[in-house]
Amino acid sequence: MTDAAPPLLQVRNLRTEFQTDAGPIRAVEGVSFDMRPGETVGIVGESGSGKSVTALSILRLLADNARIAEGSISFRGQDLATLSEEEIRRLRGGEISMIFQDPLTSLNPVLRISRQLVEGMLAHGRLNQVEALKHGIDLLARMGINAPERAVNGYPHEFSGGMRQRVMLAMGFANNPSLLIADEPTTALDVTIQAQILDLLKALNREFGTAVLLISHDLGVIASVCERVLVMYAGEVVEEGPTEDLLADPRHPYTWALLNAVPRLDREPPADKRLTAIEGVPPDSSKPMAGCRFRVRCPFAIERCTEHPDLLPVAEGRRARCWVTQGGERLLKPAAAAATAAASLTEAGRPMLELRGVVKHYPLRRDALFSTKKVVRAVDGIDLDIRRGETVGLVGESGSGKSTIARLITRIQKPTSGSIRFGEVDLATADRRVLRPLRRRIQMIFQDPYASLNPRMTVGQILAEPLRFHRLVRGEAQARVRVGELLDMVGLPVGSAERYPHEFSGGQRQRIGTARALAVEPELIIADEPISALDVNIRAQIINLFVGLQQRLGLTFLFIAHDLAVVRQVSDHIVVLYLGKVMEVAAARDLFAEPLHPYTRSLISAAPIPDAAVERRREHIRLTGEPPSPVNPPSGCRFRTRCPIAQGICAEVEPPLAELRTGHRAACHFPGQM
Amino acid sequence: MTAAADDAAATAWQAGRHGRWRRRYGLAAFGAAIVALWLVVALAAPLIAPYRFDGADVTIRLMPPSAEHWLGTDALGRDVLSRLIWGSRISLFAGIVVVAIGAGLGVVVGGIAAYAGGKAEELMMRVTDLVLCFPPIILAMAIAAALGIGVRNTILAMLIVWWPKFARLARSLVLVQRSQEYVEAAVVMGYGPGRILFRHIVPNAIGPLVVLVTLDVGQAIITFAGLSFLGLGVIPPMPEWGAMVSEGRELVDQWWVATFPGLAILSVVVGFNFLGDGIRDWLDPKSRRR
Amino acid sequence: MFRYLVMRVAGMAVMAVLATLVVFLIATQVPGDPVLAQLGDLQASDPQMVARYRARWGLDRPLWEQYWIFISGIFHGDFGMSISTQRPVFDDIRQYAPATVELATISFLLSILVGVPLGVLAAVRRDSWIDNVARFISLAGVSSPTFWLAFIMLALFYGGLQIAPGPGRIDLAFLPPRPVTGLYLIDAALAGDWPAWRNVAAHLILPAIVLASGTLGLITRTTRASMLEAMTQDYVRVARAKGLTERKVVLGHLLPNALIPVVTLGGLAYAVLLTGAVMTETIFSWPGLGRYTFRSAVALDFPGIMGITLIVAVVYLVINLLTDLSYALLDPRVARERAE
Amino acid sequence: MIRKTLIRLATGTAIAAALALPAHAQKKTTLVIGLDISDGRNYDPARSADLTPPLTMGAVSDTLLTLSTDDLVNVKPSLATTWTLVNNAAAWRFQLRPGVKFWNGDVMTAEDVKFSLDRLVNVKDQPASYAANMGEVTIVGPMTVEIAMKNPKEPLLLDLTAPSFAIYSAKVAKANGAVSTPGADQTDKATQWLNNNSAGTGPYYMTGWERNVSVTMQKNPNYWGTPAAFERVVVRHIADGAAQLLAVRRGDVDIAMNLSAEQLDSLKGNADVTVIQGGSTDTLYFMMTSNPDMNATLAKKEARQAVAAAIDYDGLIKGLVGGFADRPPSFLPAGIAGTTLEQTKEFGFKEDLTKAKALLAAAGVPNGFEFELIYPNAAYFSTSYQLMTQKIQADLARVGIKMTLKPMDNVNWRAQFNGAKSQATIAPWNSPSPNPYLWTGASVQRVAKRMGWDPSKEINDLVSQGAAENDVAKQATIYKRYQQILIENANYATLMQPIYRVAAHKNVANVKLTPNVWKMELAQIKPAS
Repeated sequence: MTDAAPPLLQVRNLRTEFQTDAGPIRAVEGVSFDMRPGETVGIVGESGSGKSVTALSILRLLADNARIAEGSISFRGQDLATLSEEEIRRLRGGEISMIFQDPLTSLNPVLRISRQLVEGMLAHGRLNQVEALKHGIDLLARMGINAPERAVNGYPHEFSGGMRQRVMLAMGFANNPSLLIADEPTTALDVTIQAQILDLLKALNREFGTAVLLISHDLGVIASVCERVLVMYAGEVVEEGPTEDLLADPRHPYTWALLNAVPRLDREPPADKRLTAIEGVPPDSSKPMAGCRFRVRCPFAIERCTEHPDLLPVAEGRRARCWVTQGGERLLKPAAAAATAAASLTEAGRPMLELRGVVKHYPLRRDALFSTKKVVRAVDGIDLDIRRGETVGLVGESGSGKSTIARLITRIQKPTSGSIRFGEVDLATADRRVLRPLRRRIQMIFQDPYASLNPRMTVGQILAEPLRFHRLVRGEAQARVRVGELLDMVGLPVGSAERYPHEFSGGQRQRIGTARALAVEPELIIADEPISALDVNIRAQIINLFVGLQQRLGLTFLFIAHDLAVVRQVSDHIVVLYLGKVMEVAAARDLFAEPLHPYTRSLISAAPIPDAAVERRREHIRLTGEPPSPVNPPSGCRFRTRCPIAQGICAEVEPPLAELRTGHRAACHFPGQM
Repeated sequence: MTAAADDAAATAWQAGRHGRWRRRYGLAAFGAAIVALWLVVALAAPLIAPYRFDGADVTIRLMPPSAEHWLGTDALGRDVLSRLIWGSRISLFAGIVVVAIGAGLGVVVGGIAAYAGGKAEELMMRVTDLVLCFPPIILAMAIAAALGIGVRNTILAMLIVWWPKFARLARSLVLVQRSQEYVEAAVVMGYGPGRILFRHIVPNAIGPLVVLVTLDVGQAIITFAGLSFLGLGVIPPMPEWGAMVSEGRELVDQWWVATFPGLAILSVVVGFNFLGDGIRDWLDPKSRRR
Repeated sequence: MFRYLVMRVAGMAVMAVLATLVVFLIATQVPGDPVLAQLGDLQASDPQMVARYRARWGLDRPLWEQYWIFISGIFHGDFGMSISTQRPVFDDIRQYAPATVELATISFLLSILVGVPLGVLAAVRRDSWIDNVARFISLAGVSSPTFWLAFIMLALFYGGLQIAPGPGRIDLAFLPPRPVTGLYLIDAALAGDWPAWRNVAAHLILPAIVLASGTLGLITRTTRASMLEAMTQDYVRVARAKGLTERKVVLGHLLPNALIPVVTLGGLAYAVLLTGAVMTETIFSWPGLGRYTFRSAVALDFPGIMGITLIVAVVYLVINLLTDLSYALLDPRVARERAE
Repeated sequence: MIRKTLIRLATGTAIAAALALPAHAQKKTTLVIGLDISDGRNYDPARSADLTPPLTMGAVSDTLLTLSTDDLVNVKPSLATTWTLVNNAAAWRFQLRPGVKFWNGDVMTAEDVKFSLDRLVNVKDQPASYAANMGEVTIVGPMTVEIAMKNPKEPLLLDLTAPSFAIYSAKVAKANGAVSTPGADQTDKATQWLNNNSAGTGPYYMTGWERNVSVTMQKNPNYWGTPAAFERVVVRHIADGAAQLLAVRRGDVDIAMNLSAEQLDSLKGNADVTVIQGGSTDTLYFMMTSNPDMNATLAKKEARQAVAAAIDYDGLIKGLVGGFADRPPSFLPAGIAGTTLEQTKEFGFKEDLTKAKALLAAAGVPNGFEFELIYPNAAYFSTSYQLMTQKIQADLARVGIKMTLKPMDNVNWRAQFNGAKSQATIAPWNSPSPNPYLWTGASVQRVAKRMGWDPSKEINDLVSQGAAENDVAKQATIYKRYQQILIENANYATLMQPIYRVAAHKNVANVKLTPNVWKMELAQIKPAS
């Protein structure tokens, strides 16, 4: 860390604005930072914090209605903000390249990989067609794509998300850039694939000496890659410092809140299952506010916070935009979990819900009369018990069948075979008449807070409709009272009833969805990835809401998520799914104490932890390859194709889900041997 | 995070630019004004038409536009302006009725088919396929010719041709909505299919439909006028714009006979197009960019 | 893929036959008598003459038999005799089709060659004058009734300014080229008769513009919209981030994607142009299928109507199929779905 | 005779002109006629019953007898030079013109006459109806034929002037599939050939017909009369009147045949184009039913008379067809069998609203009544049924009669009209030849039936007497009485007898129209000097 090395990139006082109907929005305001050659820098923040706009501003790839209003972006001494279109074009994909969040949409679907790979090289005129193709193939090989000679002739849709992100990386490195900007490069990927890509990114950084600017909302991702991190909030950098120091000892309350809102895999969750959440949402960037922008949500706010703080040094190599820590103060760890946490409410005896051999196959549309009928084996024989009062966590990557299970239990879809016993009724075969009274008792909270509420109904109507439909209230007045109660229960003002869903933020909508589920006083709530679309702080708020409701109302939860840490935080029991099958079932504590299935171990290992020190120390198991297609699952053990310890038998005999410890089952021929 | 990604860019990008917004709405208002004007003209025809639309006075036939006859007179000496004013009734009526009933029928059939799925859906798709494998104007022409001349018969013929596209649209709209989570939420609540379809899906699917309906009124007016032009639309002496163009199409020197009814069609169709685009923008902020 | 094609073609055949059945049922339920319309006043009152005429077209047979005769004729390439023209329907269609094909093809090319670039330019230079021109053209195109536009064009450019040739396919001063394809442009070129070729081309301009007006508007509009849609896609930003020139971004990345919906529309538009030229043909005295269809329809000429129906349905279905196939060419995702 | 004289005169002038201007490089050799020929389904004399083919058929072939433009009563010699009644006045014997050659050079004989006429009868297509009175055709000598009459009391000679009775080469026709013997309706295959060729003796011969495109003719080098003035004749199909107008203005066509009154008026003052007019035997009728089941009020004679008295005939003719039509008193056109326009003034219908109201009162409906009129949705003459019926509708409204209109396609209209299912209609009439019986017979028989009218014995007798009467003056008296009875019954009100007008470019001269079915004397037209 010699200051002598001239900075590669020097951003000074950057302000980027958007013209909108509602007037200009300052998406980025006064951002300044430096990057040295070969350095890895992370920018972390929630949606709307301005982190992506900052990244886009560097290459001037902003939308038509956005402009860099102020500041300079100096790259090797050139101010990018004032370059001509042609000059900046030559830099793009040359000295500076960029990869984006969604590898599914970032590749042009109608062009061959070869063309997309080569055109960037040709545009910079360093190579001819033949050389470029050869270089491209080499790059693909370097990025870990098998048979790159064949792959270049393919189309994007023939590749999985992880593979496409590797292709994107190959494109990014095509011209040996000195700076790679990666905007949420792993957000759309499964955790095991994310780990692969992050490893690749690190390796590339080392190998080519390319500086990496990594944009992410996930402190864990940043922690595993970056040397230095910038935390952004409401368009401003609020804290900056070496990753390790910053994560260990945040000096801005917002960083502090971010860190504490995330459940950590390396720590036992508190008994009350609660997370430290700060209330509220980030300010509306179209209405600039005076003073510290985090003030209203800040648990540490002091009087001086009505003055706008500058980003000032707080320690060696660290700066923070906060009056509280200005004198070098540290922010306290949150109070330890209250000891009042109720013990598990789980009842002994027969489970409330029993899935036995549940199968769901989706037929694929036949394209010819005589072609064989193909099916997607979304759920392929699953047993699952849920006891009254407990929370069962269902975890798995995309394609594992976890959402399908939710839709089978709620009978949005009918299982192909198997039984789903609820009370005395088999939901799998029940007809509509039988189901109807049961509907009230099983409710669901959906993943997408934008799609799960009818946009044409007011919140009041959304909540009152089930009340009336199930005759839970008499008359308008009673309905209104009950709607008020429900809103209060999920922490929304009573006035919300008159408003439409689009007037609410994502977290608030998820509260509305929760209130709707609660309206009919259900016993079991299926929550299908209820927080995956939300920002970190909001996630914590919603998890706390669920936990509180469960304890107050004695609810039973089936909590579905792809994030192990979150599942661990809330669940009593955890079920690990892979490709339509259960891999492992155990009490949450046991599962993490001794994961028996290699897949479980890999999952735990792949999830990044927002603590650079821990990240460095802990063991990393990297799964190779991608999950196979559920149309054509592997024989024997489904995991064997990616399993580091697979043997011959795994391809022949499907391992049963055996109880290996008390209450701890795993489907593996070699449990615990990894 | 995924849905809300991309920071402020997403919202800001979608919001578009200020000037465009105002201009777009200006056009919509202009369209609405044209349509409203014609609607008023149609409703108030008896009050504002300076002369009768029927009768015949061959002594003043084919007079060019003048102070007495602003748009001249036709081959029977009838005032073109008055016939234009009265003709708006038929044109607007036919256009609106065809689209309204066609869309209503299409929505019911398409909506139910999409929601019911299976055999019912298959049957509907095949029937619409069958109708759609004819060019609309030719099929309407054949049916209208078969049914006989008259406004009612021509509207009926157009309806037969018209409903399938709405059925298809309604079907696809319902299919899109059906996989939305709020519909799944309604299923989980135990609501019946009728309630889900009409209380939840239809209100959400209605937007694009309203747009298409508005844009389509213009096309229906053109088609009806076309059939009238071919002699299938109205029974004389009732004036209709297409028939009026037809009456004047041989009269190159008496250009006013054919030109003004054509301009009337043009203006009302432009009006509906602007209005439809305006409604689209209003319903779907994303399309403001387009 | 092959299997898919076979299935599609079989399905098409069934649809086409069903279409003729529908038309047959409609046409036979009408009160008019096609034979009486063909006979003079004197002859129409002669029961023997009427009976002879009815027998000549098999109209004295039961409905199902009439339909069966038609269907079995088709398999022998015989579309029956037209009642109103009194000659084989197939000959009629063969005579009228080239005129329509020529006009429709020129209109189609006009729509595509003007509409697509215009739409692209309008999208790329949004809110510029070219965007306004594109919008004006598409609005005027979809809003003007063809029959009226034809009248205005003819009155203005032929009658008034006298800069365009009049109705018909070729000037009276020229002999139509020796028929090889029936398409005058090609026939004249084959014959090397360039003055005639120029004349034929000049004759095509007005009707082609009139006929193309609607589709041109639609294609411009669709291209513009799908270009704007494509512009919002991530891969466009990626392409820019690679340092591609704007020209390469537009032509190499945006256009291939934006053309996909245009191809669907284009296919449909061509089908509409081929079959929907009634009004244009009427006003421009264009001896094409549209007018033949109209005359057959109003004369209740069953064999004519059904022959036309069959042809039209087949054209529609074939164009649909071709559209789908070219769709697969343009969009590799579709191709794979089919191939699997 | 007059015709031939004219031809000679015309040709003479043409030759003189050609001689006078030897340097005139672009001597006009092609005559182009703009005409809507979409109605033509074939050009076979034994099969064609359409309106426009006679123009061509008349130019490419001759008949035994013909008519001049101004005399529709007395036949003139053509291929036959003399004709006499033989066999107890039951047959006509014709002496053929010697030395007449078909265009291919073969000499015409009695053989060809018999073949052509036999084929007309035995093909049994529509024109066979025109030969209803033609009996056996017998070859008496190489240049002499006899034609028997089925009913000697009915006339035959006038029928023979129609183009259906054209004489063509038996040899050529047979070579191309023609059959003249009984059973020809099944075995004859010559139509296809005759559609594109001709085998006649006319001034031109046919070289092709492309449906809805054109008919082409070439000069007959072996014509027996004055040779044709053009090398080529092209009948161009131009459906649209407006297009024809523009084409004739520009000289693209020499003669435009289908112009509306307005279009013709627009040619006033145009030095390049002249408008030529000529009478016709076509008529247009307004018909009302006597059948009380169809319309109880209309079934009353007074009601029908009231309608007839309320129509503004002059307005119709002056207003809608530019005054280019006459109005005969009743069913017979002026010029046929002594019918004159003076008779209309004398005893025909007149517009008289007072009388109409009185008649309505007499019919028991002083405030008017309602009836429905059907009409085909088509053009007529220079106007359309649609316009005329709307005009009449407005006329009748003046006396409180409400006439509702029911437009329909020609197909439906025919079915309704022929099936006696109309209360009232407006219908055109034209005859293949000026034989008065073609009108009178129909008026009391099939047309009367359609209007639910049961004619009295008196009028039936008058029709028979008229047909048998050979004395022109006596015949005229009979027919006058016949027309008066028709008028009294008021089932038919003749609206007009069109005077056709065509526009001719100054390129051509001597354009003449004729009331005969061939409409225009094509052979007489010559290039302008």
